[in-house]
Formats: sequence, C-alpha cells, structure tokens
Amino acid sequence: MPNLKFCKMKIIKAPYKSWGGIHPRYHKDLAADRALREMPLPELLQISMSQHLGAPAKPVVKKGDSVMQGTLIGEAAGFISANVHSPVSGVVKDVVPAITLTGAMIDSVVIEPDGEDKRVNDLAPLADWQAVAKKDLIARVAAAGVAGMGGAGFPTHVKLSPPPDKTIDTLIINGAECEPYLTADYRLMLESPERVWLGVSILRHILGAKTVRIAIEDNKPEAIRAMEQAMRNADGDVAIVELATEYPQGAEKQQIFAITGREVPSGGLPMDVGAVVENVGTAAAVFDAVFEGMPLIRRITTVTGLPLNAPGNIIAPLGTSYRALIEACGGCADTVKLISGGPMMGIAQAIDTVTTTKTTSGLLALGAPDVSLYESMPCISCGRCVDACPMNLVPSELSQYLEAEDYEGAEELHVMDCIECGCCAFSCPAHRPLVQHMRQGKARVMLKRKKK
Amino acid sequence: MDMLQFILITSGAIALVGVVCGTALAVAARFFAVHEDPRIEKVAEILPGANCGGCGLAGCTEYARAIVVDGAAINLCAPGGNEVIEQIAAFLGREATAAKKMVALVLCGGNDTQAQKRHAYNGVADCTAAQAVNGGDKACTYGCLGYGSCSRICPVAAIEICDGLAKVHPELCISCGACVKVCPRNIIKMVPADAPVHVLCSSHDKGPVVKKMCKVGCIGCTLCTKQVENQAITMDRFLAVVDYSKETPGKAAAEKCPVNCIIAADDSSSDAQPEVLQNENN
Amino acid sequence: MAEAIDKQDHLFVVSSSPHTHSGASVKAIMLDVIIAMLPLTGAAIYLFGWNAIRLLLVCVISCVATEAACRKAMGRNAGIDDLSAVVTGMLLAFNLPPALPSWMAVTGSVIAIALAKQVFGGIGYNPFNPALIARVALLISFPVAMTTWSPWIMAAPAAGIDALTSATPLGAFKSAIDFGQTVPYLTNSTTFMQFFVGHQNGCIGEVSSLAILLGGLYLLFRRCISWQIPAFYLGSVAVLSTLIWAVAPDKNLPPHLHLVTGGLMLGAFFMATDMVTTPVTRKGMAVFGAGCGILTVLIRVWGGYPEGVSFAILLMNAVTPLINRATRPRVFGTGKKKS
Amino acid sequence: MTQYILLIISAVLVNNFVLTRFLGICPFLGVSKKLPTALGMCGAVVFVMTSASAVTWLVHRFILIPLGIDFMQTIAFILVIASFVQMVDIVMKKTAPALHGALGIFLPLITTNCAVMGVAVLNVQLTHPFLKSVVFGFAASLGFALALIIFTGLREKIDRANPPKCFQGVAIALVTAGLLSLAFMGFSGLVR
Repeated sequence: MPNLKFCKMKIIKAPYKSWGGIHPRYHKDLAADRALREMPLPELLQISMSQHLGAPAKPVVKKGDSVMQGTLIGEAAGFISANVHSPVSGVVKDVVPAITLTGAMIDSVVIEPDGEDKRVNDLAPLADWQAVAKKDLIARVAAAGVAGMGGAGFPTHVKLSPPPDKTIDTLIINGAECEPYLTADYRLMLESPERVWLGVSILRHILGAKTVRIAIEDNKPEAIRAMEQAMRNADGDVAIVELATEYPQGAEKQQIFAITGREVPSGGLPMDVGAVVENVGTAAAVFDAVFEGMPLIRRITTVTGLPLNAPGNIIAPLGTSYRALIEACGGCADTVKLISGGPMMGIAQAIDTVTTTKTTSGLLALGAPDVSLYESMPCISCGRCVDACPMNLVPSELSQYLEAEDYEGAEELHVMDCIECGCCAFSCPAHRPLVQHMRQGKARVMLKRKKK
Repeated sequence: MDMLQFILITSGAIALVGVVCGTALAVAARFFAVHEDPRIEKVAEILPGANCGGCGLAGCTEYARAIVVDGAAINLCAPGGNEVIEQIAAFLGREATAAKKMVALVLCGGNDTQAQKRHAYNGVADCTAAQAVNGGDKACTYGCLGYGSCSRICPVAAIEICDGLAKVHPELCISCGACVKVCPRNIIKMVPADAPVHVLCSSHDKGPVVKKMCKVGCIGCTLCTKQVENQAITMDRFLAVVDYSKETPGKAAAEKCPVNCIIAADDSSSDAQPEVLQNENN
Repeated sequence: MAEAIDKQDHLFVVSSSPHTHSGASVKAIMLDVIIAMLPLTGAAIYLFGWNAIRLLLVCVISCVATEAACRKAMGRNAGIDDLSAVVTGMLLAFNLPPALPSWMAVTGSVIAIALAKQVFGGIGYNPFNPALIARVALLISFPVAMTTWSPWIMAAPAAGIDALTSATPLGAFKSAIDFGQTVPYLTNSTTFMQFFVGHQNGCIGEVSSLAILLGGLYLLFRRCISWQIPAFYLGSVAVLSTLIWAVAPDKNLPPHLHLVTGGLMLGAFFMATDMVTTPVTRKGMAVFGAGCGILTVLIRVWGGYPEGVSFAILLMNAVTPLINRATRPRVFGTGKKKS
Repeated sequence: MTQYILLIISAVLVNNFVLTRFLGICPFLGVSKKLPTALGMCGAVVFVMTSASAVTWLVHRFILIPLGIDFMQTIAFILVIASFVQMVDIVMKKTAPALHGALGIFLPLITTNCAVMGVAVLNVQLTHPFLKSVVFGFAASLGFALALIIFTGLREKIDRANPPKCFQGVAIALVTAGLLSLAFMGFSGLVR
C-alpha cells in the first residue's frame, strides 16, 4: 500500500443535484432502532438457485446428501451467475422447482438443518489479502457467491472484472438506502462499520480506484458518524458523501451523477464513466469472503410494516421463508400486501412461503390503509411524473404510447432508459400503473431487439 | 367568328395546354421511372387485404412481393383459404397446394369458477403484463389468465373472454396465428378445424397439484389414452395430448375423462363454444 | 378502495411496484381548484349579486347533469365524482356576463361538457378547455347577449369612472379608438386600483384581479398549477403591451391596465393552467404561457374582438401536443458527450 | 410590401383555407395521422399551390382571355393542376418512396383538391396581378400547412382518446377540426 498518511475523514455534501425525485413517507422509525439479531433456525430452508441476477445456479447436491454450513450446493452456470452455498449443516430433503419471489419456478434445494452449525472450511481466510493477487481475490469473491446486496443481485465478481479498456477511477459505496421502510444497510453501517470499511478497502484494492466515496443520505447522521469513526485511518482520496434525502438517491446512475457529475450514457454501464457502485452490504460480504473465508449464506433483512407486531432487522439464513421471518417478528394481523424489498421497487408476493435470497433487503407487510390500488384512469397531463422522473423521461406520454402498443414510438422516447424507480407512478394523481407500462414496454422492445 | 371556328379555337387551346403538360409528364416519367414487377400488385389484389401478418410478413403487399420476387409458397395465406391459393396459382401458373384449414384453440378450460387464483392482481388488464407481475394470478401456471391479450390482437374479433377464460370462435377464426404468438403462457395452439377431439388443458403438473388448483385440469390419469386407437392421445408429463395427425373419434375418451377436460367433436358446438359474440367494450 | 380489498379474502394483493403512493388524486386536485375559486365566487356575488349566484348555480348544476347523462349514455362507469364537472361549471359561469339568460348558460354548459369533453371520452382526453369552448361558442352564437354588460351592483353614479356605459373597459377603449373619440382611463390615476379590486364591467369572475390572485396563490401553494404558465403569460403581455404603448401611448392601453382588465388574470391563473389541455413539461408550460400572452395582445390590439384571452388559450391548446413534442427534456445519459 | 404582408396574414390566419374557408378537408383529415407524413404533404401542397397559381394565372391571362374562352377556366385549371400533381407523384415515387407510400391516395387527390382549385379561381375572381397571385397561392398553402401541422398534433392526442363508439375515427376528427376552427375565429378582424 502507498504512503500511510493519517488524516481526518472528509465528509462532503453531494456536489451535484440529480434530476427529479420524490419525497415519500419514509417510516424508517419502525425498524431503525431495532438492533440486528439472529432468528431461531427455521425447520426447513428452501434455497432457490436463482439468488442473483443472471442464470440460475446448477444444483450440485441431491436428495439425501448431508451438507455443512458453507457447502457448495449450487454452481454458477455461466459468466453472469453466482455460486450458492448451504447456510446450515443438515440434510438435503429435496431438489425441486419452487416459486421464487418473482413468481418463476426455479430449482430449489430444500435443507433440513440439524442445528449443529458445523462449518466446512473450503475457503481459507486471507488475513493478508493485500499480498494476494487481484485475480485470486476476484476468484475468491466469485467462489463465495457474492452478489449485489442492494436489490438487483448482480454477481459482484463480474462487476469487479471490467474489460481491460475501461479504467475505473471511482468506487462508490452505496449506503444511501433511499427506499422507505428499509433499515438493513443503516443497521449494518451502525453496528459493523469496520467490516464495511475493510470490505471497501478490498474492493478498492481489486479495482485500483483512486477515489472512494461512501454515499449516505443525510437522514442517517448516526450511520455517517459510525462510518467516519471506522474510516478514520483511511488514506488517499476517500470521503463520505452526504446525499440529500430524496428518492432515488440510491439508484446507481443518479448516485454517480450526484457524486461525480458524470452521466452514465444511455444504454451504458457505470464503468463507461469510470465508476463502480457497490452496496455497503456487498462490501461487508466481500470482507467476510476474503478475510473470514465465509461464503455469502445469510443476510440482513428488515422485516417491517405497520401491521407487524415487532418490526426488526433480522440476520436470516438464505432460504428462510417469509412466513418464518414474520413469525420471528411477532407475527402480524391483516396483511393485504406482502412485499419483498421496499415499497418503491420491491416485488409484491402472492404467497408467504417464498424464501429469502441474497437480494432480500426487506420484507414489508402493508395493511389495507397503506395499500393504494392502481386504476386505469386516463392521464390528465398534470406533468407531475415529468417533474419526478430522475431520468428526464416523459412517463405520461410514454405510458400512452405503450397503452396503444406503439412500442417503436416508445423506444424512440427512450423507454429503455427507464430505471423503474417508481417516482412517476408514486406521484400520478390518476393512479396510472406507469411503471408496469414501462416494464411491459421494455420487455417488448428487448424481445424485438433479440429477434434482430 | 362563327361557331365552328370558336369551338376549334377552344379545343385547340385546351389541347395545347394538354399537350404541353403531357410532354412535361412524359419527360418526368422517363427521368424518375421506378421499375416494379406489375404482378406484385395483381397478386396483392387477389390476397384478402386483411394485413393480419399470419403469413409471417408485414402485410398482404409484402407477401405478394415475396411470392412474386422470392418465390415464396403460395399457401401461407390462411384467411384467403383455398380460393386465394387457386387464384394465385392460376395467375402465376404455379401448382396449387391446398392447406388444411386450421383454427386457434385455447388449451385451457379453467374459468374463474373452476380455477383457483393465487393472488389478487391489480394493474394493467393485459395477460403479458399480469404474467410479468409475480407470474400471473391464476394458481395454475399453465392456465389462461383471461386478460384478453389474444382477444385484443385478433384482427377479426374471434376471441371472446367469458368468465376469465379466452374462447376462440372457430367459425370466425382466420387462422392468422396472432393469438398464438401473443399468449404469454403459450396455451393457444393451431389445430385442424375438423379435429374430432381436444384436450382443453395444458398443465404438466402432477394430478394432486392440478386437483388443488383447478376442477377441470388434466390430472394425468391416462384413462383417455386407453379409449382411442393408434395412440391419437398420448401422455406427456402428466398431460394428455392429442396427436392431430391421427384422426380418431374421441367421444369415448371425452366421456371417460373424470375431470371433463376433453371435448369431442359432436358436442363441442353446443357446449364448449358459446354462440353469441358479446360486445367487448373495455 | 377498502371494500375492494376486503372482497379479496385471504388472497394478497399483487401489483407492479411501486407499492406506495403520494396520495394525490384527481379529485383532490379538483377540490383544491374549487377552494381556490372561493374568493372569486365571493367577489362575483359581492359585485354582481343575484346574477352571479344564478349563473353559478345554473352552470354547475347543468354541467354536472350533462356529465352524468353523458357517462350514462356512453355506458362508462366512472361518473361525476372526480368533481371536474363542478370545476368546469364554475369556470364557465365566471366567463359569462352577469345578465346572460339562464337558458344560454345551460346551452353553454351542455356544449362544454358534451361537445368539448365527453365526446372525446371524458376527462383527460379533451384537447381544448371545455369552459372556453363553451364561452367562445356562446360568443359567436349570441354576440349581443354575450357582450351586454349590466354594470356591477355597487356602481352607483358616485363612482369615479363611468361604469354605466355598459361596456367593459377593453370594449369601451376599442370603440373609442375606432371612432376616434377621447380615450378613457388614460388620465385617471385611481383607475388601476379600482379595476384591480373589481370595480369594472365584465364577466362575473374576471373583474376582480385581487380575488383571482388570492385563488391563484393558493393553487401555486398547493402545487396544483406550476408558476410557469401564469408568469410567462402575464409577463409576455406586460412586455408586449409596454412596447406597443411606448410606440403609440395615445392609441394603446398602458400595460398596467392591460393586466387588470378583461379576462387576463382569470385566464392566466385558472383557464390557461388547466392540466389536461396544457403541456406537461416545464419548458413547454413556459412556451405555452408566452404564446398565450402574444396571441392575447395580438387580438386585443389588432383583432376584431376587444378581448383575446379565450381565443389565445384555445389556440395554444391546439398547439399543446406540438409543444409537448418539441420540449421533451434531454433524457439522462443522452445528447451530451460522455466525460 | 405592406399589402403582401397583410395578404399573407389574411390567407394564413384570418381566412385560413382549411379552417375558415373549409377547403382541402380531404387531405387535411387523410394525412394528419403522423407528423412526418403531414410535413411531406405540406411540402407537396406548398409546391403545387404556389406553382399552380402561377401557371393558372399565366394560362388564364395569355391563353384564355386573348381567345375569349375564359369560360373554359375550370377545365384548363384542372388540366394544369392535375399535371402538376402527377409530376409531384412521379418525382416523389422515385425520390421518397416511403413518403409516397404513406401519402397513398391523398397525393393524387390533391389533383381535384378544392384548395388548389380554389386558390386559382380566387386569383381570377379577385383580379390579383401575377406576383400577388403567386404570393396568395403560397400564403394559402402556408395556411393549409399550418392547419395541417396543428391538426396532426391534435390528432395524435385524439387517436389515443377514448370516444364513444359512434364518434370514433373520422367523426371525432371532424369535431376537433370544428373546435379548432372555432379557435381560429379569434383572428377575425385582424386584417381589415
């Protein structure tokens, strides 16, 4: 490492103002002050092979196999895919297709824990990671099955291996957690800032990024303070960026713009502007994988919502059913809508037997008063969606094109640049299902492009 | 000036204007000539002009061009039927190869009273949209969602949604195949119009699973396969499938089916196909 | 909404994200507009008495009745509960002269709702402002009744200006110019304040700029309208009329009188800000406002009608789709070279 | 100079061919579905109307009047205009086949279009001199273009509207055109 110059941690305000955005009711108080805790081991874990973005992993265990904590149970199938490990020691009860949180049927490994938590040591801890070749560190991250913990679940080792013609000069660590209700990242920064910071150091080392920015919204002063404390010995161009509290400040493109002023080009990736964004949870997972030799087998999930009796931030093994999580938080009465993730971008669930994955940052139960239904009222051209769109699209016009199934027109209006943040539908007084229109439009345009 | 002279001057003047204009046009036509095979237009006139895209091309003119220029097969136009094929064959001097009349059929019988839902869907009333939100709201992942994507895309309004289930009116169907392509669950198939027996289910789930979700789903009991000869109905992963290349009366199979998901020709007209097309206004 | 959920029994509601909402609704917006029109209603009743009450009641009732009848005839379920017909009715009444016979007001209401709105499929689909279509149709069909201005109720002979000439200030001015008479209002320094509070002839809702401003500020405060349209509308009228006045001060109204006479204030805050018929982008709203201002001055100064606000807004309504097309914002990550 | 400016304002705004004189309604309704097509139509109409008013004036002044056969005006004008439109058609088919396809039947329909015919006849009726005729033809075509472009914008909104069944299609387009013409009444009296 270069010169160890000790300096006080810099805290800067976000230098650029990203476009659009909204201010939803945050409801973070429900779970913000609940310390992280582990939950009693569920009777069965059902671990989906689709824990991440990309191809589902290939199951490598069969019914009757006994596994230990950390045993590889699913092997990455392709470049954009990730390994899956057993979170507990126990016996494989079955390998069957099961409904995942997106509603798809994907192979899942059902494990009955034996409660002994015997751990397999396939991955040796690399305490002196600085001496390890970058290639090997990336291989370690891949072996541990680390995927983006923010919500999309993009396999981390892919992000860490940019093509040689792209230079990464900025590493942004996303601790914004702009989704209402969710407090998982907040608790992580508050309770284990050192793990996060060491993870960041490893990521920085792998990427060779000169500049490191930890992005935290200014409604989390305690998290900022905790991170500042953990990073007091940081060297080089490292700073905490205080983002304005506004949704979607945690969206990759908006965050890069707010911090660097660079716009990720339409259809491009952050690496096209020399930036990589990783979630704080991912940083901690990288630390675990490298420093402790621990694959990604559990995550923090904020279980929250007004109908819930005792909301909390739970450290749950992968494959825990939503029902078990809710029970661990005191159960709840009259849930009308159950959402995997936050209220803005989360996925509504049909059944509560679906199980957690590496991307389940939250589990939100909404009661009847909190649920707003979509109606297909005509657009009244109020322009609120135009004001709210962080990508500067014209959602009102787009949705009308899409309703008329004019996909070519929609493509010309940049429907593919929609990040599905939900700002438009949130602010629409006519309660139009704008995001659903966009999703459908994007799917159709993708289909058309594939055909060509 | 007498009358005759006057008329001559008049017509001469107009003729002069006409000749000047005509010459200019002739010159222009020479300079800007566009060569196109005149047969394309003729063939396009023979085609029905529905522009349904069932032939796989953008419209009737495009298909006509494909026939004349690229020598495409002339029996691809389903709406036109044998008549059009014969006319084109006669015009171009090709051999007429008749195609069997096919109609679309929704291979699902689970309407809202017979099939379970897994969630209360709220959003765009379109099957593709509903399917994209947590896999669709019907408990059976092979069942018709009933949001009418097929009915909206049908160029001749031959598909009706009754009680959350799409039904094709075979007598109206022009077999363009648009509905087959649009169905997000791929449960609409083109079948011969005169096929004697159909299995109105697409579920490959095991019997007990099907039973939980739908009263009229194929439970894979294999009773029907034993009622027909030469394997006109076979089992494919817990689902009875009709082999339409083999023609077998299926009345016995339909009668034996414990869940009534098989319909046979002679009762399909009254029972399975509603007679009146309701006006779809929304 | 709650009943719909209750019916769903044990099934979870599943929809596309987002699962939370700002709480805004069309009805709430319309309610805000109605609240914003309350000062205006008060001023109209204070100034024109019974006639104002009569016109407001007739217009609102017939608009709502027409809307309900149209929805029923068309077999569409969404009814009158979004309050938009009430808003249209009130706006139409504000755009009518006080002595207009009630049957004409009913005719106008039917035109506004049936011809200008429901024919297109109801709220959201109409390309033109319904109340203005009705006003213009009435103006062309009944030119005499629509330009007979019975004076405001307090216009006692003691009032400083000649309120009993039965003409609006703009009309009186135009005819004075046409007939080469002495131009009124140019000398009296108290005219502006009198006009501003509403002591002038005109339609029942357009005379009191003070009341309109109060309502307009409420709408701005509630973010029901954007500041761009009124600002650019009034601004462009002010600039243009100043220029024209500077060239020929004896033949033109001074800009401060342009602003407080005729339907300009009502137009700028309540008519030109109708969401459905105006652009969706901020830039587009600015263009829209400026266009309205230019056309208003054009018609007022050179046109055949003394007042051009209604026509100007309708003409700009017509080009709204084109403005929307031309003022689409630059999409994030496009158009600029990557750094 | 002033009279030409007034002539243009009059023909474009006050006496707009489409919205006040109700001429040329057929292509106005026919090609107002997409903006690029409408712009192509505008170009064709501007060319045809301007040049046709020039040529018809010449034909009228130097052929029909000297021969005393100005009663043949209609037939002669149709002949000239038809050739012009045919010319545009031939050229466009070669140079812009996509636009040609999009305009379809409405391109040849300019032939018998009352707007073109109207401008030629009005020129004769109002005894415009040559230059004024050409300017009038040009201004009238600009008026047509303005109305067509505005209407195309509206049409794109209306096509996504949800009118009752009996009003769908051309009916609602005609209603809209009527309302647009109502708005254009505001320009009356602008040029006295």
